[in-house]
Amino acid sequence: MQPQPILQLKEKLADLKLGGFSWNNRAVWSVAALIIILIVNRLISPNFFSIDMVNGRLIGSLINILDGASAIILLSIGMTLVIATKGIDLSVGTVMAIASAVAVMLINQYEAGAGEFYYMPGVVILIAVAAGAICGLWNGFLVAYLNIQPIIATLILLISGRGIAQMITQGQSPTFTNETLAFIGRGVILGVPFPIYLCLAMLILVTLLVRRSAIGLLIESVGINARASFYAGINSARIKVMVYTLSGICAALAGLVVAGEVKSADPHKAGEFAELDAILAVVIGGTSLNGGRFNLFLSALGVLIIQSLLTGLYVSKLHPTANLVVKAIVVLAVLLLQSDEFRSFLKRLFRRRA
Amino acid sequence: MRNNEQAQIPLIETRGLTKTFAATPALSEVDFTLYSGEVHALLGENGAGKSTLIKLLTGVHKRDAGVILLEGKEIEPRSPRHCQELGISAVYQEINLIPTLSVAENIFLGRQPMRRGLVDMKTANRKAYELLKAFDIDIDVTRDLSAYSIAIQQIVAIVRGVDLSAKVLILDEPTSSLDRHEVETLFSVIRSLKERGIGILLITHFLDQVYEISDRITVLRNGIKVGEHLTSELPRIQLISEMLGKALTEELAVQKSGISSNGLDREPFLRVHGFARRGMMQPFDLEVRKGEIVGLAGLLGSGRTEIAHLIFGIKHSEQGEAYVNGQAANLSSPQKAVQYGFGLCPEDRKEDGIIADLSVRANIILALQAKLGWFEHLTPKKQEQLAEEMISALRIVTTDMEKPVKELSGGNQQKVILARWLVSNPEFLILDEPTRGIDVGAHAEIINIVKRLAQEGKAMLVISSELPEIVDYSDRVMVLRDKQVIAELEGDQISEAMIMQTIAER
Amino acid sequence: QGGGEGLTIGFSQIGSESAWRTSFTDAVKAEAEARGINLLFSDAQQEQENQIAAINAWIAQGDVDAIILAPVVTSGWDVVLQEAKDAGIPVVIVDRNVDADPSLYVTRVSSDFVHEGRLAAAWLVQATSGNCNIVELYGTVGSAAAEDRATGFREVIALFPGMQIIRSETGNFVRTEGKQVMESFLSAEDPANICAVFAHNDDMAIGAIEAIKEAGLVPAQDILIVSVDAIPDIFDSLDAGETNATVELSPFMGAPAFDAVVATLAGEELPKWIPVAGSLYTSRAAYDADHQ
Amino acid sequence: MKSRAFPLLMTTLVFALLYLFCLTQYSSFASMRVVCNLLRNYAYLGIPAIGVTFVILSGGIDLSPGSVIAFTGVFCALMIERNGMHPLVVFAIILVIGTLFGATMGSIIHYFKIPAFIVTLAGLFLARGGAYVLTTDSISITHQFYVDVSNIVYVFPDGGRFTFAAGAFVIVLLVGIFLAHYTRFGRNVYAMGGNETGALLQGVPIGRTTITIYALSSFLATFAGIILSLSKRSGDSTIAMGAELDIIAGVVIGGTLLTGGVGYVVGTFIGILLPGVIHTYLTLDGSLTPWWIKIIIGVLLFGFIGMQMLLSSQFNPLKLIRIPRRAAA
Ligand SMILES: Nc1ncnc2c1ncn2[C@@H]1O[C@H](COP(=O)(O)OP(=O)(O)OP(=O)(O)O)[C@@H](O)[C@H]1O
Ligand SMILES: Nc1ncnc2c1ncn2[C@@H]1O[C@H](COP(=O)(O)OP(=O)(O)OP(=O)(O)O)[C@@H](O)[C@H]1O
Ligand SMILES: [Mg+2]
Ligand SMILES: [Mg+2]
Repeated sequence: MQPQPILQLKEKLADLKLGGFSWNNRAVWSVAALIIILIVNRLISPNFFSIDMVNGRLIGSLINILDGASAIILLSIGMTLVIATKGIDLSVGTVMAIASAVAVMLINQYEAGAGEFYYMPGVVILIAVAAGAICGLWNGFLVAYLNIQPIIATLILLISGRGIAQMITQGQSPTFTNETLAFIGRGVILGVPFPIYLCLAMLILVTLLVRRSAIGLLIESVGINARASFYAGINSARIKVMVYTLSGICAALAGLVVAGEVKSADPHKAGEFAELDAILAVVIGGTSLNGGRFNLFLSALGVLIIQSLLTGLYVSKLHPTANLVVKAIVVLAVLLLQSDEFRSFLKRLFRRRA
Repeated sequence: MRNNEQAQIPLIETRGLTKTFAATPALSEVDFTLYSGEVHALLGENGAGKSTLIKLLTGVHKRDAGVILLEGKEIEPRSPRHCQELGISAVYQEINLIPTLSVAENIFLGRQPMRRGLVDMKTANRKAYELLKAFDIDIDVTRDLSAYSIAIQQIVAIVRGVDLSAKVLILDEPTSSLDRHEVETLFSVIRSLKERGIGILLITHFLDQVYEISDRITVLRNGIKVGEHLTSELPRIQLISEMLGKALTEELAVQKSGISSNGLDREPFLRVHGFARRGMMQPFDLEVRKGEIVGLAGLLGSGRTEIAHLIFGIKHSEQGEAYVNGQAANLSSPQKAVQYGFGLCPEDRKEDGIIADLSVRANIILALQAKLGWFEHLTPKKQEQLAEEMISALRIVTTDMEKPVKELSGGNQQKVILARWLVSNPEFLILDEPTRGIDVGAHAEIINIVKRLAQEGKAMLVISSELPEIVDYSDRVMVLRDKQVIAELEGDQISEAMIMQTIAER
Repeated sequence: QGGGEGLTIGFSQIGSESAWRTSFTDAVKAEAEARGINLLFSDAQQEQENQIAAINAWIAQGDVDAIILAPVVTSGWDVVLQEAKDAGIPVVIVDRNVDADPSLYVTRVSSDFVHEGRLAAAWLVQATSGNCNIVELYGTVGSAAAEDRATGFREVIALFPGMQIIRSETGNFVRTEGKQVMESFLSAEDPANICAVFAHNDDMAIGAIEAIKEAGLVPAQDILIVSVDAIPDIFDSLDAGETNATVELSPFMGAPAFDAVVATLAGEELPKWIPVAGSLYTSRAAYDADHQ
Repeated sequence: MKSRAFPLLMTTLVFALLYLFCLTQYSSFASMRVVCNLLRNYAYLGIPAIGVTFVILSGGIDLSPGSVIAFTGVFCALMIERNGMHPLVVFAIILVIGTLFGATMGSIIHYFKIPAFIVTLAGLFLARGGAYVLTTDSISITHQFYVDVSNIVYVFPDGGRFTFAAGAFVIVLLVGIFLAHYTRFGRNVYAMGGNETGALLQGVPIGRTTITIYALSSFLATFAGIILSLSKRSGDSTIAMGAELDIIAGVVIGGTLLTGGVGYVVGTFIGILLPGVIHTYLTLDGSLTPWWIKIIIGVLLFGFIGMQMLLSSQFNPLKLIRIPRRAAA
């Protein structure tokens, strides 16, 4: 490892202040971790960085990483805000399954010739997103008004939501052919897959929403000290309901992306364990599970780190049984790299050696 | 006796003690000595570095440079635990106990009495009860600490510290929430510890108390030691100018101006009738006019904070009605109270006041922003401007406004909360112990601000354990006892003696 | 039809992790209904411990006549099967294998994952004359279906030096992951170098087909595709000429299982294994012909 | 009565009500058979849950127990069956490995200030992945010692089987209660969870306690892995998948606050058994489709927590009433 260029990079990045988006120490080390992983991937697979144009579509590992990360990035947006309020949302994976099940069941009615307006593709997408919003609203209600601990409140939906999704499709994994709905997951604009645009749009939109309004500040305030926020006249319940609802909406979009990708809804496995990756990414992105300061772009960076690692595993010739061990080691290494305490520990170690 | 002390090896000695936080030099090259059997007062403005010195002594922070000697031997304080083992116990400025443990467990944390290898809570409870009894506090020690008021918590912390002290007892603003009676009890305890040869390091902003109890004084300013004196040889005026680095000017001195009797004929801004809550507060009536300062006086636990909470909607009143400007008002939550133009500076600034990880700027504009709602966003520029104004108006000591508020000294945190409410431009301000932990200079400033606000036509409700303060600025004083308003004093009736007498009457 | 009317039978199912398993559950339920059997259904959500708990609960309540168990893993059944036996409740194993002492259960009605892997490999050997670079879409690591299919497949190709697995990565039996893994294979490897895909289930194969199409290649021609399960969707792909072959994993194990229960309650001796036919199909017509 | 114990009392009460309801539906709930089944079948969750209770009380979290259980099972099976070692030796080795594993996680959490959630998530990946790497085979253990131990059982007159696993669960529970309430370590754990800075300033050895807590948690998870391997006489890398959520849910349902500092070890006992009772009920009912089973488990969980809230002081009905009022405004 050569700390020199990274430190310089750090100084350069520190100069950049992109509207509320300040590069802290952590961000620099996250970028460093991503770059290292990408370089390792390049060493494993010589054409890792190559990108080709096939049938008007860019093809290559880097595009695969972005495309593959999109669902989790969407989840991480909502998850970041939830975690910033000192909450957690375990139900995002099942909300993905519910939204995709709703969308596919409705769109198949449309394909079968049903003429009512609520079977129109555009409306179907809205309904699916609304389903996600309702799930989020429910979580928010349990957390904010019934005072149920977030992990348990969302665990309820984690368990029963899977059942609801399965009930909607009657246990089947229905496929569909509608191209409008499929576009969300596999459309291409200017060679780039549509989910990447969707992620960017959501990242920017939500960042604007929270930073150009007071919402971001109020979220952080509630997350850091709910009592003092209450004393300052903040309606923390409403803030919480909002973030869980937004998380539900993001999860629904992620569900549509996943469904569109393979033109089918899988109520059994869609989004399974996705909540863990989303949480992991948020934490790698520097948002504390104890609530407080957050940065959506850094969370997305966290997702890219995880996805690059996964893609690296895909292109490596390692047997899949080793995947988890590699993942554990890399995740730990990334976190240690970000830890000030660990770096000064290393420094002391080297000084003693020298 | 004094010569005796000089000849002795100091109990604690520091040489060249230095500490810098990020870019803030908090302490530079401080030499300090504490002898056994003395009470040594450490004085200085808010942010002078007093708490930092203590945290270096007890191993909470690592010092950058300097040596610490205990009884002539160099020590390396690793952690508060390590220091306790060395015989140094400390009561820190912010009550740093465990709210979810019982009172007794807090007192005996880490040194619980054991019986046959088991923690013996029965004995712990009995002993804790007795220790508190010595302070005239008769409470259920098996209840959670958080069930009790900040004052009780402070006494619990002191009791723990006193019981732990083997050689050195450090008290960082122990009396900030205590009323006169508790302070006297504490001082008698300190005197007996002194006789046992224990060295006591005391930090306080109450100069009366300094002269009452201390033997020697060390003054810090901006992290530098500016003086060390025998208390008996240091005139008060000189002490103040040493602390502030300038003479206490007229402007800063508390104006003994006669209170404007102007308010009394005006329409009441707030009228509360029959508010009450079971187990918390007996029914009470309250009127506050614009431009009027109403003081709440009473002993610890008499229900002053409860009144503030009921009016501000933190606790829901179970009965009665409220009128703001003559209109029926719903005061069921702080959000609503804020919309009516209320503001509250809570007594527990750490739990109820500051948002520790947010910047000074964010903390200052928070209440205004909450009042404006989600989408009426204060632009960064506007925020900076407001924060700037407040920082200079209240003389908040901070390197810059983006510093997390938790890194400010205790007194400056208190000012930030006051600033938060001033920025929101309230019509009615409730201040619960607003001068807690505030230095002499700032103390006067805050009292002047209170008065100025009243003159600007704001309605004020002020709670303070310092009677002279209450007497000084109040137009009316409500006296409480046992969760009940027992008297209302006006005009000439307002005097310390009268208040004390009212409280004592049975 | 079939018999068993009035019996109460507990059915401990692995879970509901796929559409295939739902069909399986539905088939068993439909069969029970048709026969007038009172079926107690228990969903173990992929946990062996839940299955053991369910069997224990049935033994404790004491009013089931027999138990049908679709075991989530192969080992660790001796103790609970012994308890069922002591309680006089016969147990029929379905779907997967157990390695318990055969005297502890009546019989097992199951397909054979290893055999499925072998069938897929055999077809591929034939189609490529024993020369092929294969990429493998592995199922969930550790699951019996994935491990055994991998084993069977390797057993066969090991006999042909021209056949080798050049890449193997898990897609967790899921379409999207199958697609993502295939995308990575295609960018890491020269596509011309990939001769065939062996997917541990049809869902991953369908995902892989998408990836192949996106990469501008023609599935089933440029790259051969063989997978396991025979779910309805894969036949659509076969019709469209986008995949080559699938190995059937029959969800119709209910009838033989109930037959076994009825027979054993009538005192008959049964063979310890009643295999459920699974064969390889390259067209819908062939499949339909077999399932009249 | 101490007010702190009130939520626990309510949890117990609601649990008792639920159990009574089950009893009216199925006679076997009145027998020791069901009681013993609950104890022995959920021992593998209950034992690590006691350890996780300490972790959560201290304000941390541990996601790794499920994987540690699986790793332990696979390790035992491999060492005994393929390497021919004696079970007791293997147990000693794996307990040391497990404890060190936990101590390492605790050290990383403490010294490098990395959030426990993530460190133990990495622990989850590592232990599960380690099990896969050891072997993905499902291995039966035939060693005579295993057969002997799995036959240790007290049979109640009505056929209830109180096995060694049930016994281990009860013993660990009692030791857990003792540790939590009657040792300085236990009180330090509560103090840390209540206010970590405060605990530090009052002289609680934060580092040592943190490391001990995670070591204890992993030790108990390893112990549970041994118990599970003994009671099934097998090792498999896929078992106890997702157990971490069952365990955390059990701890929290039992009244322990995830923010730390508040809770009871006994509560965890109830929290772990609650899903067991629900599953038993649904198994005996047996008429539901898989999706209805999931939905109903969720609904019952919600009902249980709702009742708990309603009956204990944590619930503030005023907050609820305010919603319509706001809507009207
Ligand atoms: N953890 C910290 N990080 C950064 N700066 C700090 C930290 N703690 C204290 N400081 C800074 O060090 C200086 C001295 O603070 P200290 O708390 O010692 O003041 P003090 O004399 O105790 O004041 P007060 O009377 O208000 O309590 C202040 O400027 C403060 O902002
Ligand atoms: N001397 C005491 N003995 C027993 N209990 C007390 C005593 N003082 C206070 N308490 C307890 O503390 C609780 C909170 O008191 P609270 O702080 O609200 O009163 P207060 O009038 O605002 O006093 P202060 O503002 O000085 O703390 C009371 O409900 C009471 O139970
Ligand atoms: Mg201080
Ligand atoms: Mg008070």
